[in-house]
Amino acid sequence: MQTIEPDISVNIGKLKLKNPVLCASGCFGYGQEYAELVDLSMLGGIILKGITLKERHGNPMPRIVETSAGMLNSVGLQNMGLSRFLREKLPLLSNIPTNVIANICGETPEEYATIAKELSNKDSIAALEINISCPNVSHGGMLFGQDMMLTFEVVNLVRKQTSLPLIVKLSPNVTDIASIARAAVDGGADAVSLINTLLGMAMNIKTKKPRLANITGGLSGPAIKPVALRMVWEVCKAINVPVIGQGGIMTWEDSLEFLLVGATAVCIGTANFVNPKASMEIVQGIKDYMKQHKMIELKAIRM
Amino acid sequence: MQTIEPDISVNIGKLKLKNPVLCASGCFGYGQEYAELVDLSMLGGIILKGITLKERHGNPMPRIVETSAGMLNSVGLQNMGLSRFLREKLPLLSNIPTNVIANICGETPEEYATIAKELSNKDSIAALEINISCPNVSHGGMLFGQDMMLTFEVVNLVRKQTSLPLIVKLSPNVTDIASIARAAVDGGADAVSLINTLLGMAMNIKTKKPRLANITGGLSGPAIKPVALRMVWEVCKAINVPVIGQGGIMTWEDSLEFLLVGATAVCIGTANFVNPKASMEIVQGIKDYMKQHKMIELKAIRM
Amino acid sequence: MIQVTAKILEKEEVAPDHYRLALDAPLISKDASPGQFIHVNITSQYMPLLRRPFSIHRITPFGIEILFRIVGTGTKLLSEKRQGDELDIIGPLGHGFSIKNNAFTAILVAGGVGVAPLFALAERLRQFTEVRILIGSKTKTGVICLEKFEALGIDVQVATDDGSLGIKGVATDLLEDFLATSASPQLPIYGCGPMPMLRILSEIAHLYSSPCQISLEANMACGVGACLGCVAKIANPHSPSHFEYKRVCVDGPVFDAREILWR
Amino acid sequence: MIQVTAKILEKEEVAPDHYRLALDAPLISKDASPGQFIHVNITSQYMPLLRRPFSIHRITPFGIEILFRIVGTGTKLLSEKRQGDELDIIGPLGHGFSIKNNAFTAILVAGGVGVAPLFALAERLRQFTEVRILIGSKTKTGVICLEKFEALGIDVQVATDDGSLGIKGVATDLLEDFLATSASPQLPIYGCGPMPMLRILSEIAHLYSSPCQISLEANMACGVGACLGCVAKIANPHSPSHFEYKRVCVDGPVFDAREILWR
Ligand SMILES: Cc1cc2nc3c(=O)[nH]c(=O)nc-3n(C[C@H](O)[C@H](O)[C@H](O)COP(=O)(O)OP(=O)(O)OC[C@H]3O[C@@H](n4cnc5c(N)ncnc54)[C@H](O)[C@@H]3O)c2cc1C
Ligand SMILES: Cc1cc2nc3c(=O)[nH]c(=O)nc-3n(C[C@H](O)[C@H](O)[C@H](O)COP(=O)(O)OP(=O)(O)OC[C@H]3O[C@@H](n4cnc5c(N)ncnc54)[C@H](O)[C@@H]3O)c2cc1C
Ligand SMILES: Cc1cc2nc3c(=O)[nH]c(=O)nc-3n(C[C@H](O)[C@H](O)[C@H](O)COP(=O)(O)O)c2cc1C
Ligand SMILES: Cc1cc2nc3c(=O)[nH]c(=O)nc-3n(C[C@H](O)[C@H](O)[C@H](O)COP(=O)(O)O)c2cc1C
Ligand code: FES
Ligand code: FES
Repeated sequence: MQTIEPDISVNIGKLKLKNPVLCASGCFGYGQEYAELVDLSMLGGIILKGITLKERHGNPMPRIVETSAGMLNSVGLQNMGLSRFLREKLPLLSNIPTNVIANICGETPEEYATIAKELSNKDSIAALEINISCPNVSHGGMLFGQDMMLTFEVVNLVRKQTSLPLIVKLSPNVTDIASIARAAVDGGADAVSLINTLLGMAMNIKTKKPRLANITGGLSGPAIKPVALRMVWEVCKAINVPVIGQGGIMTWEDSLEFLLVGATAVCIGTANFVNPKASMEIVQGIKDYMKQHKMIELKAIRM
Repeated sequence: MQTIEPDISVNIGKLKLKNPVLCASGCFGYGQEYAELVDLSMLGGIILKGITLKERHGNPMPRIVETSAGMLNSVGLQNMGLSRFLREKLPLLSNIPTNVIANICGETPEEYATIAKELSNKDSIAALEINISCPNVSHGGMLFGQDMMLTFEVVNLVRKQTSLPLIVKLSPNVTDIASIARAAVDGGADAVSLINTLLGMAMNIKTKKPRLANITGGLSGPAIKPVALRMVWEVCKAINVPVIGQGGIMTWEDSLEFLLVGATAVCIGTANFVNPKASMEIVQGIKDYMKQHKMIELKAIRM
Repeated sequence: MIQVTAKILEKEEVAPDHYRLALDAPLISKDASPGQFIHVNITSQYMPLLRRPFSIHRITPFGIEILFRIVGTGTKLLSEKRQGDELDIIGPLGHGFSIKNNAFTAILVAGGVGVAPLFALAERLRQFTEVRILIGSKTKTGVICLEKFEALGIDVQVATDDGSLGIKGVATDLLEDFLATSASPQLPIYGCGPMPMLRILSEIAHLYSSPCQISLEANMACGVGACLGCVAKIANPHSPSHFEYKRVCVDGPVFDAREILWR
Repeated sequence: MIQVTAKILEKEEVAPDHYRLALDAPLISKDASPGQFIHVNITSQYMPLLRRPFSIHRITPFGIEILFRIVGTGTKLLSEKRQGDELDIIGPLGHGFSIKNNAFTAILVAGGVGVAPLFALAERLRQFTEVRILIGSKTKTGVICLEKFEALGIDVQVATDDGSLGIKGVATDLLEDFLATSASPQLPIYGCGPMPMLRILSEIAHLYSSPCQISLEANMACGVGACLGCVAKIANPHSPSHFEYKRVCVDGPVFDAREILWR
């Protein structure tokens, strides 16, 4: 019997991905870092490390600490800032044989809008992901993504600056993620992605000091998968735009759990560190699963 | 050299615990279940399984599923209800050679108050812990503990019914745990305890169904420790009443992390399932640590 | 019920993916009875986090034996332990088989690794009654302990899904055949195996009015009745809803088949 | 840089809690240079979750060797691997020692298991220059590879905190003595060891105007420059703040000692 090659392409707004597997922001650098280990052309896309308007040194060391089946990071958005990005990194992106999505972060809605505008007419950038887990300096450090109004405001302002597909990356550190997702969609999001890291902390009992120089950091990895999956499920029920699921996905089986509850695509973050081949193996795993179950379209996976 | 036996007693309101180690609600039954394996007299206290006004069958099976370094449960507060508790369990509690704290849960503030009142003049009950991670039936299923006003309201009503030390057990599924803790203190809490479980979910990719019959459940165990510790730290900074820390404590080293960030006592939950001796080992571990560092009072541990 | 560190005295691969471990645990064996189980801590690494329950397969003066099949991470790791390694175990746990000394032939019905507790039961029952065991399995390699039962002088019948050993069919087919042709009524039945098999078993027992005890499985956390994670739906005429959830770990794992509500 | 599954060809306990593993990885060794490292996946159980970095201790045509000390869960699990087991490794990674062919004696300074990368370096350097190594350790049992360096014809001096071997003191004491009495100026120094030692080493090198390269450690996640988790504070006159955070895994682990901002 002949097996038909399943079609696993998906659409995120007007962006078509050849498969639903993306590498997550902050976990895959600017793509080149992994180019010797990963066949980038096999991926649905990659999401770049977060870009801010001004250069950021990031936090002091230590920035990383392991926890049970997870890790905390407090990189502090270290990046070269928008203008150096445009000069030094953008030219290299055209060599990347898959969709490149920029991830942006600002201290004010206007900063987001400025970055979005600048990145919007660049051939090598296929979509924008806006990270709303950033403190709003004018609101006493509350994250944009912890408030419906702030979320709406920043998304709405960015929306006016760009015709690129707009993905809003939600913070999980909230009481009701579905209402934040709705605010993002109302603001003009073409898709939402979640979850970003859970805020966590670890202490060193020998030194009596926090293990991270920044005291708190973001928890990622298998430990958070149950929380991520629950939130993705809640958001999929609440909105009608594509949802990109992430949080602790290590294997194709994990990714299937997210697709089952309604995610259109998945992001691979921490797994890259553990096994750089993870994203490729997940693409292959999804294909094999579909062949085995004689599915020809990805949405046949849903529960 | 003679070593002085350190004093590790702590006060939770007017309740004095001989040491800061409690067994957590829902993880230690009514004490008897573990009596053959654990020397209950070694513990600071035990917190009983949650009691509701009416009997509850709880959720269908499966109720438990393992996740990476954690577990999800959806017991659904199965319990015999207040009146059977008073008849069948209360008489047995006087044999328990440590402080017994009752954990109560209601569907309305009035239910909490009724249970609190009934339990308040019973010799064998040393304190009340009110679990506000329960859906408020008259508010569309939002948890009491997800809203400052509801938290204040229920704590305040219970406070009027009891002179027992009142511990309010906070839900971590919120944007700002410190503000909920403040509301609990304003309502009259003598102490707060946190964290209850994080809401999570897991899918079975073979059956395409959720692994828990109830779809979602509460995540506990080592996986959640970083989130728990961060929240305990935030709450300790925000309020001036004792904080009882919990979430993923498996060893005395874990418990020390919570004491370091300001917790007055700790609760041992999931660890009991893995190692019933965990709570005793933690008491011993804290004592040994203090002796080794020549500390005579528990508060010397703080960072 | 005690928590002890028990040395692995013997390890045997009894069939592909099936292992038997003999554990040095005299303090557990002295109180153990057939149908009870032990709760085993497999690793201190939190992966898997929880203990794993295993039926007591044999009770000896020196300790107990367990027999298990590899189905996931925990059983895989357990199969990698070696003779001389130590295991942190709790036991004996649970409510085992009620053994009444009556003259009737006892019929044991096992599905796959469900033979595990039935061996300890058979060793006990044969002291005063005739025992027969009906073993069902997918295929011949999954039929375990056959010779061991025969060595006890117990009559063994086998059914396999593919007919590679014994009749082609399932263990409950053997039971129906036997009961249909048996002269003596109401033979006591003891069963252990997958839920669908146990359900059919209960129906057959009901049909022939045979007393039937079955050992259930459930995901467990504490194993001692504290967490309420492992319940089964049990008939309770006194409850307004006519049922209650009982704990498999302490109220079971062995239940009277008539009590169980299958939906 | 490649990801391969490498068989453990040899395993040796070189001292209490110190192990050497020889790995079958010709594709890594052919590109490897002293000071680089490999990133090792220790378990597939997510505990510990992340890979562990280990310096390349020896480069042979067949593969590479690592030398490590047990300090926690990961290194403990690694020490339990056996000859013939396979490890998922990535390498060679990082920016190693810059080796300039000059006539001066090279001075290697090792603290504890810091000897690990210095052995590969010594093997390379001795092809064209005289090499001396100064090894510091808490106590005699922590002084490792002594005979191996001597077998290469390398002059070894030892300092221990407790004086149980060599002088009582630290490796940088040996360095100061040597530089103070040495006729030749600006001898190139290569160091690896704990941060406080490296800091003193840098100061001494600065005092004697010796070029000094040191290998830093940092908690790592990716090991390939993608996560920005492993940075060191490096002087950058072009930056308004006069510093930048550089990645230990790709911009290092070997840095010019003058570049490092120690606070
Ligand atoms: C009272 C009792 C006695 C038992 N006695 C035995 C015995 O004597 N021999 C034996 O081989 N097994 C026995 N089991 C089952 C055994 O406990 C499970 O096979 C084991 O826990 C699986 O662990 P794992 O980590 O290998 O699998 P997991 O990775 O946890 O799961 C792998 C697969 O097995 C299924 N599974 C997990 N736990 C159970 C369970 N408790 N029951 C049924 N399916 C499960 C899962 O749904 C999953 O599909 C008993 C179970 C109970 C409750
Ligand atoms: C580039 C590089 C090369 C290295 N080469 C070697 C080598 O050749 N031989 C060798 O024995 N070790 C080497 N290390 C250190 C080694 O990676 C750590 O010892 C190891 O990761 C510890 O893992 P663990 O799980 O055993 O300890 P953990 O349980 O993670 O930690 C145990 C203790 O060790 C400390 N620790 C953890 N990681 C590091 C680290 N990277 N540096 C310093 N302290 C740490 C922790 O703070 C903790 O106190 C190197 C590190 C780097 C960055
Ligand atoms: C080291 C690190 C850096 C990250 N940096 C960013 C970032 O710059 N922007 C962003 O939106 N998310 C960032 N994230 C979050 C991830 O993209 C991802 O959402 C999260 O880690 C959960 O997925 P995981 O468990 O698969 O890693 C970062 C995560 C890690 C671990
Ligand atoms: C099976 C189970 C049942 C629980 N039941 C209750 C309960 O009835 N009332 C309550 O306040 N908390 C309950 N909890 C929450 C625990 O008391 C504890 O707060 C939580 O599990 C986090 O701690 P841990 O990670 O140490 O288990 C339950 C937890 C588990 C795992
Ligand atoms: S496993 Fe906890 S009650 Fe049965
Ligand atoms: S470890 Fe990721 S950048 Fe160095």
